[in-house]
Amino acid sequence: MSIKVKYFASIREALGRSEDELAARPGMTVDQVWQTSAQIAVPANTIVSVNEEFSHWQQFVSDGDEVAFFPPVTGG
Amino acid sequence: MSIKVKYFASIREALGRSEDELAARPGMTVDQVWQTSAQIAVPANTIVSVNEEFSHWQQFVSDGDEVAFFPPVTGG
Amino acid sequence: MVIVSEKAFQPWQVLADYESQRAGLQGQIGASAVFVGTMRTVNQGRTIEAMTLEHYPGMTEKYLKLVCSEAGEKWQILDSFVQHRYGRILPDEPIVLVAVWSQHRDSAFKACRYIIDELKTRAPFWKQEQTGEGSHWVEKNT
Amino acid sequence: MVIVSEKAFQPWQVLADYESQRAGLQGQIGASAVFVGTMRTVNQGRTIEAMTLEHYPGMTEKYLKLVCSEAGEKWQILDSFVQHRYGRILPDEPIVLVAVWSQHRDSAFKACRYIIDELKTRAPFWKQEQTGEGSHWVEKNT
Repeated sequence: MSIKVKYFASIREALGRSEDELAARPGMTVDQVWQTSAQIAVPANTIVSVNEEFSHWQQFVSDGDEVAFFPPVTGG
Repeated sequence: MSIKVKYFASIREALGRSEDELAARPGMTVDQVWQTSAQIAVPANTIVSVNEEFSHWQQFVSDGDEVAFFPPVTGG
Repeated sequence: MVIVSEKAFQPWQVLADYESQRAGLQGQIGASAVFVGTMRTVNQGRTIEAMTLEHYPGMTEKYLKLVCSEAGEKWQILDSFVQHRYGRILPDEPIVLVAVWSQHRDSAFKACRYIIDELKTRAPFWKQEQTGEGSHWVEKNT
Repeated sequence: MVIVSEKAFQPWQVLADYESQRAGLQGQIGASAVFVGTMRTVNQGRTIEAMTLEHYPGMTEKYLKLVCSEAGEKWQILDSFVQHRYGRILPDEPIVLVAVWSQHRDSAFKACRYIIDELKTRAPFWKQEQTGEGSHWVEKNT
């Protein structure tokens, strides 16, 4: 079991990849997911989602979760 | 020279006609146009226009003017 | 542009045609706001079979144009279009179409809303509804 | 209904098709409010040649549906429709279409405005603009 990490738009470009796969640890937060997977400083205004819901950096994650990092949305 | 009087909607129906032609008198008001031409009590909420502009009962009218009487508008 | 016409119209077809014939706004339009008013079969508790819209030819067009130009003074818009029917109208048929094109959505929405709201109080149209019990004039706009 | 698609669409054709296939609202609709967002060639002073819209498949549809259902809780509406593109977009091409059908115009306008405003802050789309000097990500929505 693991955590799927997704990056979009300028964050995807900065990292040079769109996905990571991460071994889940008990009590792991979204912030720790970023530190473990992205391994660069968090770009200003980065938004996070867990399982396609807007979330926050202190949110705990579980096995099988999908965590995404992206800049403020600019659609419409 | 004369004044053209127009009636619309429920007022047209109440009078049984859609137009009158009236000899213009000096200093004649919209109110006097109604009294002379329609010859019934003014229906509640009647709106008046002079030359296709919203107007009022004390407005003076002149030769060649087109005066209209109608209920509140209900388009759209 | 303002059109007052007796024949039924299909608003989306009207807009497609109007936009395809319009020149000079290439690359400028960021927002289009459109309103369509349609005939319902129930109004104020009564079942309506048909409607007849009377109007004041000349004054109608004049006030529709005035309301559009007022919208253009109040908000930064690129173009506006109004089509309004008169005569006999059946359920589900469009009565009025208002469209506004602008750079940004706030002005498009506000100008479109302004035009339909003002039209409803200032453009000389009168609705007569036909029900199973005969005809009656609509006394107040909603 | 919510559609997220890569291919270009003609909003008036989409609405004509959607309405012609919809059943069950005969005689009920009195007001339709529609918004179309279109690609402009000038944005924040720069000339834009094309745009690429990235999105988060799955989450996008989820939030578009959520925003539409929120609009339906806040106002009395009969139906809503959203179509949004992703991928490469050229000037004057529609990016998003929002339509709301209701009995009365106030709820149609407010729900339509709510959906486009919320979509712009909560639906995960990102615009990258292409100019003569290369590409850049749009950092803030207007």
